[in-house]
Amino acid sequence: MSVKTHTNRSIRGWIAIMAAGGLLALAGCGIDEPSESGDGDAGADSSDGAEGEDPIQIGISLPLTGDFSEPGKGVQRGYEAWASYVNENGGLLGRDVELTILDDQSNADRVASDYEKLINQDGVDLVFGPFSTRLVVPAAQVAMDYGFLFVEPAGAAEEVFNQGFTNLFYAAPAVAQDHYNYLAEHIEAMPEGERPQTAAYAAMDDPFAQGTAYGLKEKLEAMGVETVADEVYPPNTTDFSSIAAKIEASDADIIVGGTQYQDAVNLIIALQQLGYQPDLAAFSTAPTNPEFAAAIGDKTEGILSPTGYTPESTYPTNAEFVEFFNQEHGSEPTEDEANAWTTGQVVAAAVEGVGCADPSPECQGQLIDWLRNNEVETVVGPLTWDAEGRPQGAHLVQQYVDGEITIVLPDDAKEAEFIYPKPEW
Amino acid sequence: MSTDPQHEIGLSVRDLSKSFGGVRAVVGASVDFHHGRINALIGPNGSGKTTFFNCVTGMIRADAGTVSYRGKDITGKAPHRVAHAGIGRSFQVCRIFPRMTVLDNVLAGVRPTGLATLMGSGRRRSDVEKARALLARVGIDHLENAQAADISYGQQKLLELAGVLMTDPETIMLDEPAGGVNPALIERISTLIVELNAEGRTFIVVEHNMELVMRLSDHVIVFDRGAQIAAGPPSTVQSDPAVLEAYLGV
Amino acid sequence: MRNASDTTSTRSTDRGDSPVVRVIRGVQILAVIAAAVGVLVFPLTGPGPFILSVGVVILSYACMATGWNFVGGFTGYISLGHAAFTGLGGYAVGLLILRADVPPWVALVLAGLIVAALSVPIGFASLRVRGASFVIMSLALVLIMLLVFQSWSDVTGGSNGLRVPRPFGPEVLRPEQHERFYYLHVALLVIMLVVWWAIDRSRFGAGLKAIREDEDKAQSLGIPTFNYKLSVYVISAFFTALAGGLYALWFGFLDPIFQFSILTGSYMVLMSLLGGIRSLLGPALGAAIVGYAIEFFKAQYGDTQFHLVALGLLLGLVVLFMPEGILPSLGRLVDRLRPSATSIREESAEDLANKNAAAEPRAQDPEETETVLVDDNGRHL
Amino acid sequence: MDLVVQSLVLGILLGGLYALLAAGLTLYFGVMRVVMIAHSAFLILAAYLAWWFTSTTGLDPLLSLLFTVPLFFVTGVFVQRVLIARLKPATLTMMSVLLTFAIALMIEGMLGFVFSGTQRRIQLPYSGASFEIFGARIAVVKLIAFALAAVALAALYLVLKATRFGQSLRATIQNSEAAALVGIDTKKVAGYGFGVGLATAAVGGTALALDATIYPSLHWHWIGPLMAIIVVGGLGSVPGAAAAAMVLGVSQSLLQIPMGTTWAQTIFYIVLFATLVFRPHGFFGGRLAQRF
Repeated sequence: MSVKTHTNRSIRGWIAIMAAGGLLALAGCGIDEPSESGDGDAGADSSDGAEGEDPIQIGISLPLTGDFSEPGKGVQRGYEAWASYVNENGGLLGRDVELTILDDQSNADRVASDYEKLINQDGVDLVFGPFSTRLVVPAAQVAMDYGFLFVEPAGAAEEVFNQGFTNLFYAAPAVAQDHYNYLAEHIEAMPEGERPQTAAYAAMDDPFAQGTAYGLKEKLEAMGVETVADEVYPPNTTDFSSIAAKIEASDADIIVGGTQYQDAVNLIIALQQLGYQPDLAAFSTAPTNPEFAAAIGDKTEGILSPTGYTPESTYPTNAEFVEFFNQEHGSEPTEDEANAWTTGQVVAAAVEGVGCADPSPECQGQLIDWLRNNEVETVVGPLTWDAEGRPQGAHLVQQYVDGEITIVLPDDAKEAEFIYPKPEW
Repeated sequence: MSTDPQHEIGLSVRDLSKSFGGVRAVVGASVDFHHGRINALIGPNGSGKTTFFNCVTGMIRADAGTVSYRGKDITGKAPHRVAHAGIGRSFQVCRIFPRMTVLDNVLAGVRPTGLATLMGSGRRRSDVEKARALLARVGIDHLENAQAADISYGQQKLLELAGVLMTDPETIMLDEPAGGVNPALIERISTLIVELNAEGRTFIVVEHNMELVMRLSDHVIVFDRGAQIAAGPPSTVQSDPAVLEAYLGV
Repeated sequence: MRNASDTTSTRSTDRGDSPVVRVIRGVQILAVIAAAVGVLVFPLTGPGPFILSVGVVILSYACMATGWNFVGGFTGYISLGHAAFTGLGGYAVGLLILRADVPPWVALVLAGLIVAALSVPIGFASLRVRGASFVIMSLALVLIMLLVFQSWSDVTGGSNGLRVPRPFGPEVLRPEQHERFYYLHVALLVIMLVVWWAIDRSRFGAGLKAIREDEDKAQSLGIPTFNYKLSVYVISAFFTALAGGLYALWFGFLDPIFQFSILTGSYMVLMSLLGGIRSLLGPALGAAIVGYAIEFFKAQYGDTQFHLVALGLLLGLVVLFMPEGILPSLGRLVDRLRPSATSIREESAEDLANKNAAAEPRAQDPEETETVLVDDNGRHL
Repeated sequence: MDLVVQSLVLGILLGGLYALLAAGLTLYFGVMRVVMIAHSAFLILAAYLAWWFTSTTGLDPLLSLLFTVPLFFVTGVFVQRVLIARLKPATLTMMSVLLTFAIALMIEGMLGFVFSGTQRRIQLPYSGASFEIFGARIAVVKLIAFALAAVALAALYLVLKATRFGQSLRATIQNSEAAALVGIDTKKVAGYGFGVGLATAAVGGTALALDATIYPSLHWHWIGPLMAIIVVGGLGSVPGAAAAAMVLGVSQSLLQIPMGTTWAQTIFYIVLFATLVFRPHGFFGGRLAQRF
């Protein structure tokens, strides 16, 4: 009878759901778990105060899964390397540092909730920033509401700085639109006849990626380089053939890509497929990736990229960083890792300068004030900030020369001569 | 085409056509149904009766042709407009609201008269009383709180009829009222049809049970290949050579 | 009141309350009262700003799911794209405040109305089709909104996002803000529940439920199904937009990829289905469970993609084994305990046997019956 | 002018892949009235398997078809027989959407779990190679992908038209009750139909992997256009879906010239809405589309 099957079904259903529910109930207090360890409210060194001092708790949320997970993991490696370096070298204010890293799943709602949790539930003493512009703004809001200093390694777009955040500092040499400053100066200095006449731009619809390409576009247009193609594509684009076709058809002298990683690879391959040969090809981020050369079939010669960091740089602390990172990971640090390390250095400098590391508004306020007024020596060079947190430096420009990515601009830092026009790919 | 002159025409269909892809289900059918009588629509399997039904009641949009009811054009009107015009219908495979109670099934046929009644209670006392009376009439009032899905198929057929009656239709179109039910229930349904007809309701019945058709109906329309091939009183139609040919394929 | 089309009240009055029934009803009422008191008192128990913010998120889920359930529950049209309405609501609030200087609370109500107006043509297009096509339309709606809001950056801020100003002054600190928004969400939820309840018991609701059960049949009974569907769709869009707008005011930042996310829309479906789409409190209960589960899965499997697998698994289990949801399934379990309920069916079977000699198998294959009867015809003629 | 020809060619190449994938979706819908949201998730799964195959063995990704196609066929039969068949017929369409949606989430999650969120791309020695024809440049990988899709579509067509199984399948699609009456085991046929549909995802995934980056959440990117295609094509009509795929693929490609990438994508949804408003049964659909 049908009645019977109905009830049977519903009983079976209940068993299935109960089983799933059991999973939940099993470790029922999953959410609040960390609260036990970080009970100490308002950052007072409460629990085992007798011998020595508690480690300094630093809270971080990073996109370890989801769309931003790749760079997110790089930033994680940088943070962790910095923490173990500090702990091996006597700690901060004589205290060890301890990182609490949460995964925000590349989701803005989660990143805000994570900082909410780190500050209130886990009672961290300091916070470091997350990755990606899209996540920095909501995170910075939470930090500001609780009066926390917010130094971040990855929010380079202009939009981060014009939101009125008073607690935010970007721990890298330059904001996105200034990444190509040296290149723009170099092109401007070219003799009239050699200068490129037309330019094509392709940028991912992402504040950072667009920022880099349009920063250069503005400067090139000002010096009379005509824009003949300007393509913006959504972050999930995988088929670049049509964009490449438009760029190829425009026959622009130079191509500037506001890219992250895979989009640059795809775009370059699509351009190669169409036989487009520009005199100059500049892409943000991607070319510095160690896998880049293989990904585009080793036809890298002459490709340009701005970078905020190079392992070869001669800034005082850099040699130590590269050596330490090499020991830990067996490879040289990349820009993401260096920016994370820089974030650590910046906050550490403020903490040492002020002499406090606790969540009280007084201490955090002092830290913020200290950074406003001081220069910090980092692996990406000495950093200072304007009132909105923009760093006041510039990015180096690298180029693939003889199959190696080397610094070609500015002149006083260059390791090889700038190649123009670029060889065929 | 023989029409009984002493009877007023209720539902009148002219040149109705409908095809699905390449299949022509109804081909220029022109049919008149007598008002106040029990009309039967018969025909071999696949002769387009159900499609004809669906076109008339607006469930399917016809390709061509006109439908009028008591002088009013209802061609291409949406099913609820056809219902408002006074035509209620049942379905070939009986359709009820399975996860509602028997009583709620009948109450679903109550027509709100304005915004106030629209947001008013779905169980107004007078409606509930009327619904219970209808359930009693078809003989399933003892089941009013059962889920419709849980009652037997025969009971569902009765419930469907009660639901249609709740809308107070002048004309009731039944698609195989005796299909898939046992002889005792067929008996009950045919008694109900006769009683309701006596109260002034017109019936248009698609039915395969010839014994029932001949016993029940006043006027029989025979369909074949999507059009009417004969019409008239049961006795006349029964001996029509065209009908025999259509059914027996001779 | 728990189960939309259950007729608990008449059943009991007609049959006389058995003690079991009375106990069950008492437990039900107590449970609802306890839950309501629990929700209201929760912020006063000093949960701390983080747990309170989780509370706001869960209430926001409850609002969205309940808003979704105006369409899903009454008409059975499963929309995977209601995130379009939360997103539109959020953006409408943000843009009204930023670009037109409308006071925040006025902007919220206006946003609801604007989205409701927008939902008329959207509903007009998507409600013309049923079943699968409707679901496809709803998915397409989110995707198209994502594209539009991402590309139309002059107005929407595009991928840079849009910061929504605080409705409260700077003197209202973040924890207090959480508390205020907690109660605002409670208020919105209560309003939605009252409206849902009012529709549920009305003739309008009866018509909608008839549509859910069998749309053709409902229409043949004279119910103007399209108008009914469109009306409730607009109501649903209105409330869903209010939920999205309120969340935007709290959260303060809008980004197209998070606002117009297919995942958000599917969470609404999961919550409602889990709790029971035919129940008043089902979606809210589902939101509480799923909201908790999301936090739990993240805490447990945070840095892997496993939380997606868990969500998928949960949804799959619910669809396969409990498509009616928790509350109706509970209701069925209760029915089994209730002696009077079983007796209805036994009685009916007996009755039928007495009156009609024998009951035949239900729901036969239409084609089969027809074919069999053709032979009969031949013989009869 | 050059650009138009170029875009036209690119559009046709893209349309081929769309057509193959839409054919698979149409099969599911035909045999079971199921809208398979997980189709594109399986597509990405197949692409990952091709990538994984190539990066571990160093062999050409096309060889991965030898095991992905049978694997997907069996999986398809399994999904239909064990999962979809459990759903109640009354709510099958809606619930199957949710069920396959859940499957899609699980696949995405598992891909992220196993292969991480890193974007992957197969590195082929000939990935940048191309040749010129009629003033348009055609990339070798794109042509291979198109050929793969075309061969698979042709094979599918032959199976449907010329084999006994194809006959039963078409009969089931036309009218499953009638098919059952003439002695076709419709349950079995539905299972196999699902298997064949999923096998198209295996072929499509491999074709996709040749010339695109893949990452776990990529399937969302494909769902929208594919859904638009099958609605416009009239749910249930394989040639209709293929034709709609071609038309939309080419229009998308051509519209990118004046409108840019993002706005060109909206073409799918605009056409989808327009179709539903003005022609709810699609442009190529037969009677199948009637009820939906």
